Amino acid sequence: MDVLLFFVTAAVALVGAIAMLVSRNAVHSALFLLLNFGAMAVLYLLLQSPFLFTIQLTVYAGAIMVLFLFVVMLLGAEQVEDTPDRIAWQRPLGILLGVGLLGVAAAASLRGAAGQPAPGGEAAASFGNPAELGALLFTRYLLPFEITGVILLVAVVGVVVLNQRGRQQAPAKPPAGD
Amino acid sequence: MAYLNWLIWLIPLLPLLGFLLNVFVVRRERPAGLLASGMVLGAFVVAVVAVIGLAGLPAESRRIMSTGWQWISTGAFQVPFGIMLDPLTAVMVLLVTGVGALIHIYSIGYMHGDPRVVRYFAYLNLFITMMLFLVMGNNLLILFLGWEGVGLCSFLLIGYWFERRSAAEAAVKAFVVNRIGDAAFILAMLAIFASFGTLNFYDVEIGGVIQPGFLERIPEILGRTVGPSWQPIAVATGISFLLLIGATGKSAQFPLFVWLPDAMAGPTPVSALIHAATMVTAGVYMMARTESLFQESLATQSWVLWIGALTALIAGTAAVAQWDIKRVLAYSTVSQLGFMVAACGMGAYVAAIFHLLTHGLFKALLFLGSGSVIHGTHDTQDMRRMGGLRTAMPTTFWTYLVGAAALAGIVPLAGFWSKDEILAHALSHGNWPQLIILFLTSLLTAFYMGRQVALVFYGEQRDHSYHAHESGRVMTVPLLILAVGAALGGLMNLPFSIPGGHWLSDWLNPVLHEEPGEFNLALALLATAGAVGMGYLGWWVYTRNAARVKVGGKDPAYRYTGDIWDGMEEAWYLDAAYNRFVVAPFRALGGFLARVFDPQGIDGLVMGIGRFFTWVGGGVRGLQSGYVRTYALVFTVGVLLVLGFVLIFTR
Amino acid sequence: MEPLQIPPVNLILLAPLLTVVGWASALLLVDVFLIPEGKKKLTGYLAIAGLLVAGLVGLPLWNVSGSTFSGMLVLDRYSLSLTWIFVIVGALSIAMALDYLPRHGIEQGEFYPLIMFAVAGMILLAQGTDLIVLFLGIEALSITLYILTGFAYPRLTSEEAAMKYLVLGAFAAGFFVYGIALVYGATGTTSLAGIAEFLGRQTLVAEDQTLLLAGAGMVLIAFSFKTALVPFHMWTPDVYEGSPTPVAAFMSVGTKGAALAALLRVLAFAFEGVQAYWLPVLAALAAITMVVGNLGALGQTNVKRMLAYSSIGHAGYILLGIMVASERGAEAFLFYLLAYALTNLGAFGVVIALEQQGESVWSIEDFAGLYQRRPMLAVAMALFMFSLAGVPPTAGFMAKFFIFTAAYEGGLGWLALVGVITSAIAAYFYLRVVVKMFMQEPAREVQPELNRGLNADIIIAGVATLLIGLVPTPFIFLAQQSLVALGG
Amino acid sequence: MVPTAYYIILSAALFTIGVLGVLIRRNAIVVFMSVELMLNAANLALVAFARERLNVDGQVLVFFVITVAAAEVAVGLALLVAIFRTKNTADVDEVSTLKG
Amino acid sequence: MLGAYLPILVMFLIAVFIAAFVIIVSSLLGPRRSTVRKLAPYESGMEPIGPAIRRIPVKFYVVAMLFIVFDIEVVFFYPYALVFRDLAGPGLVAMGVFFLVLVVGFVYEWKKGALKWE
Repeated sequence: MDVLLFFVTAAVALVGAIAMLVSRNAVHSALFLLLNFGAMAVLYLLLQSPFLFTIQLTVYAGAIMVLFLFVVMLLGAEQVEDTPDRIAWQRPLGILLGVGLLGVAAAASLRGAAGQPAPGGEAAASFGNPAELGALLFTRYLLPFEITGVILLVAVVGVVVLNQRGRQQAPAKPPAGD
Repeated sequence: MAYLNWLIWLIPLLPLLGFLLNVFVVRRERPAGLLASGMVLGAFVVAVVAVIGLAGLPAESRRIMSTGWQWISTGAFQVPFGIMLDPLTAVMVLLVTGVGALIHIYSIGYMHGDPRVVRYFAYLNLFITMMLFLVMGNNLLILFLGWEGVGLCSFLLIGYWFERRSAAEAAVKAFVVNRIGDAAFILAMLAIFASFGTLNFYDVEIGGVIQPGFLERIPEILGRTVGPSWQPIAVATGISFLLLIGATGKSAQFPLFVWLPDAMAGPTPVSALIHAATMVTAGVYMMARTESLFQESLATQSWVLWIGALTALIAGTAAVAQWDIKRVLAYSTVSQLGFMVAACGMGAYVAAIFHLLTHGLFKALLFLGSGSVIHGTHDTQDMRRMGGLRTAMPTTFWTYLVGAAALAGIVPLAGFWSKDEILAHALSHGNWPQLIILFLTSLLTAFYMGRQVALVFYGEQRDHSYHAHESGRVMTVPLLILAVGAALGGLMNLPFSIPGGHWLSDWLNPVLHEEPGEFNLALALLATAGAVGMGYLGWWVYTRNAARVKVGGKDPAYRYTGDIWDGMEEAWYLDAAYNRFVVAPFRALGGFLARVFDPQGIDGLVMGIGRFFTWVGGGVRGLQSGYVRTYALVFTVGVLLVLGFVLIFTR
Repeated sequence: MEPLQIPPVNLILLAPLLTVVGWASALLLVDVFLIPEGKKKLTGYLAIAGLLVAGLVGLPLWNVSGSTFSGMLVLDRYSLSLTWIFVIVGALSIAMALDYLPRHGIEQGEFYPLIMFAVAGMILLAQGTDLIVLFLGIEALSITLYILTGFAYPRLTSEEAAMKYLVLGAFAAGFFVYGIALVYGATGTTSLAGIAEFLGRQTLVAEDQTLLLAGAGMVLIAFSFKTALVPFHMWTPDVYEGSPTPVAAFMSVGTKGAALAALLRVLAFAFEGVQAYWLPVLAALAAITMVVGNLGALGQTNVKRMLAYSSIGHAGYILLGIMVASERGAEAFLFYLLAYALTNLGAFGVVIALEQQGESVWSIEDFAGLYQRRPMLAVAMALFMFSLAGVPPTAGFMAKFFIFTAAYEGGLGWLALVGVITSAIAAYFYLRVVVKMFMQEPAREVQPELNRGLNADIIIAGVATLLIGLVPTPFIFLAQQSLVALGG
Repeated sequence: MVPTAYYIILSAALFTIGVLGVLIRRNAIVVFMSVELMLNAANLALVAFARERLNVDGQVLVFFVITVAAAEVAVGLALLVAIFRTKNTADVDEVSTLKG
Repeated sequence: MLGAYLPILVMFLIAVFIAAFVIIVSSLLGPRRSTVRKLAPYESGMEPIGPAIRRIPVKFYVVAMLFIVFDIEVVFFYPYALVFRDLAGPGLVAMGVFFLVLVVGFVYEWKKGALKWE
């Protein structure tokens, strides 16, 4: 049952990812990525991480991807790749490297994980429940938690700084030196 | 003699003060020249006082070490910022400050009216400072400080007239060639530190703690080897060979001498000071200072000997065929440096230093004399356009004659004694091939000096586009002083067993351990006869054939020697060979692979290599296409390599 | 469920960090509420004050050491010295920016708190002892730098630079996370001490080893990106050229230093047991970095790019100290970092002085004849160039000599050889600037601007460059002392 | 139970696809998406290892990674919008004036 | 253990099914006669003016992106809600610090006018 479910969701995830990669339309890419994230969420569930399942759906699927779609559609940046590729050699070389990377990564992880027993038997029912996660988050991982707050603060400042200035001071002169 | 401990600091610091004032305060020509000359003269006076004080000490304790502060202090790595005065340093300091002061004074006249003259004197002062650090440092690091410093000043001064393209090119060439030597020198320092744990020359006592000096610990490395087991290299050989490469660059030895003749693009007083009397002798000084290291490696010593002898011969022949009055002297300098290096290779360090000192005097004289000629003929350097100047500039002529005779080795002038000592050593050590080479070279020396004197001062003036005149007092007085030095300098180390005869040998004995060369009367007579004969021959050929010398024409000797003359004129095509065998392939490679070439490239070995590197750099930057995807691609290549390595490695 | 205990938190140990973060947050609000438009320099001064206070707060902690937050953060002398270096770098960069921003019409008060946040990220990298903390530190630093890089609106190159930096930075972050995942998979922990303990056990299964090494490799790659080691360096020249010059100065020394500092801790503590594996990798990276960085700088006519390539080359030299991973190496690393930071900040200061409003040329021609126009400025720049080239008696020479001897003694003689040769080549392009300044007539009219902040920066950097070169002993002593009680 | 290796291979594949997206796609937004995919792939590996070791730490790490990713996306898109407003393109190849 | 999430799965399936059903059925059953008027964008009866894709004022993006950031911050409150009793006082402090940083960002953007809709 589990294995079957795994293969189905894995297939969905892979298909979503590959479709994201090859879609010429950015909106389609975003939707396929959404599919991929959904499949990932299910995999988290399979791995006994219900909390991450929720987060994946709310944050990634619910917020980040929506933002992506929003930006793509409002900017009208669906199809920027209609112009001919200026560095055409990049694509075959990139694919070659990708294959190489996949080979290396798969070899490493296979060799690394092959000898492992199947996921550690039966876990306690409480494994991975949100409370346990929360407990860890506020004890052992308290410092990273607080740092995260600072990172988010910086992000807020960044968004405001990068997009507010046009309003206060219109560019006085055309960009120089380009 | 406690006062010496602080007194010797004044020697380098006075010119440094002059430099700083000239950079930051002085803005006008006259005070700049007076200040610069005054500071160097002051340093000379201090040096004299200090050396007299040093001479008052018993011979075995004639080494004043003075530490300013602990420069580096980290665990085992201790380097004091210290200078010293010992007999070897003393003679070098006297030469540098003495000749330096005269050249500063001379420059006041020579550089008069130059728009950037304040800067000129600042550079000159900085040069003197650095040269003094070079010879006074009590450890390799200070020596290196001076080494780099003089290189820098030389670079700035060669390119001083940067409006002239040749000057800028020559400066770059000198710089790049010297980098090769400098890199070897740094490696030698690393190796010395790794082998001995110190860079001090001698034991230094600082705060009651004695820091060891590597020159007194040579036996520690005897028998030690480095490198692969099938081809081990003795540590002593490795270190001394690296030092030799360093000296080869700085002292313009084969195969790195190509920069020195071009360096004549600088103002003539600079050529006299830096490229004849002082800086180029730094390599010889350094080898003499570390003689005990060199003495432990027979392999290196024979390299030193051969390099010196070959350089002497090649440069000597090249000097014969030059038309430019300064290039003759430049090749002659290379040749004489070859004598000194060869002497080092024979273990005759005192002879090397002796020749260094006398050469410093008479070569400075010759350069300043040629400067006076150039000055008096309105920037004429081609000897074909000169002739008959002895009546127009008598002082210059007579002093030049003294210098030329000294260089040619005419008894009893300075050059005779020092050169003869080197030859005598070659004879008594049984270095026959080198003896023959050096003897031939000394004959050539006499010949080309005779040729030069004839071309410049005898016959008729061949070009009347200028009105020759004698230079002013400020220039001729230094000439006269140097002429006296060139005439009497040999008295320092006469090969006779009279009281004070071996003065220099005795004086240097605490530092350089060498028996005075055996005076060989037959050799001396032969050499003198040869010098006189060849000098006369040179003079005779070119006064007799003066009418055949045409502006822009071939040399009269061309008739007899044919193409060989061309070879000599081009210094045996070494530059051309570099061009063909090193530069051209590099350039072909570069040209083949790079579409666009820097259009304002410069010919020559170094520029070719430089261009090759620039081309590689161009490749580096070509990949920098501006496309972020390409950057990610390169990144991924790196990832693959790293991970691939891990995978293969852990198989 | 038993009551949860939050591990004891020793705030003393993160006093400098807290000061920087707290001050920056407060300053952010002070800036928007209290400081009127046009007086934003005040924010800058306050930021400098904050950084200095953070440095002072660190002073009494010299003899304190310990770890807190469940061993995720340590305070030791090593991190404290680095904190000081970063604080100085931050303060000097702000000093340079004080005049730069208004002159180029891009002054916004946020600039200064952002620099402070970046400094906080760097301090975190120096103090962190857990891979996740290091990751967050790098990201805090990076995100701040993306913003700062794109600060020079409306200059398009600035936005371009930020874009490139962000894409590649996020790319590298992906590798970092994957590396952490693999290391976690192999060892079950992300704490450096935990990894070290895992490696210390005799029974290291081959499979775990592969996972661990692949993970370590990826973490190394991420650090290499931040440090700009070849071939992960490609962003550097473009980003430095595009970003506002004070930010480029800040990045060239700060980011690099922080990433290397963290790398040293990671390699020397967590992965000490597998040194045999990472040493050759790092050696190859160092060698190629030295070569490519210095060759890339040859022939550059854009001084900013030249300095960017030179910073790549210098990263290669610094790496030598890290690879030796001995006390001598770490000492040489700290010393080199200090010397390089001050020198490079000074050099960038001169570049800023010559940078004309509304231009993005940074041509070496602007240096032509500088000696005639501004002798002091020219002499200072010459000093910085000599220091970067490693000419005695400057700080750069001492630093190079240290690092090369450390490498030689540490059995990396061939790398020292590469270093000597490449620095011999490097002298060529550093000296070109000197040639321009002293041996050429001015090519075009450039009005150097020297204001208070810039003046202070150049003077401090110049004096320090000379001082460290002439009297390096106290600094070396400090570096030595920093390695006492280095915690993992 | 599904062996961990399966998850790891899946995650490696997804990671590679993400890398490829950065290498061959020109649309900056898609490039950002690809980076998100890389991070997600790493997350999957973390969770899988956490399950294997019965050690929740891995899941907590994912938490932080998601946060950082979100912050990065926010800044990245802000930058993208800014560039789009001045240059009217989202093609990363168009943003290539700095080079050499 | 997955059993607990079965309802969610069912709900998902139902949602997907309904969405798919509606689209498929309407495309199957609905008549397809395109007219100019039908192909024009629906603007509540107004005549469409200009292209559909226009420059959107930047504040849309700003708000959207700020939303992401705060969304994340809220996510951290879930686990806190589950354990805040066990954490007691120190936990409150920890969360308080986090919240304070968050508030700084909020106040900042408010004052900057990023939330103002003119």
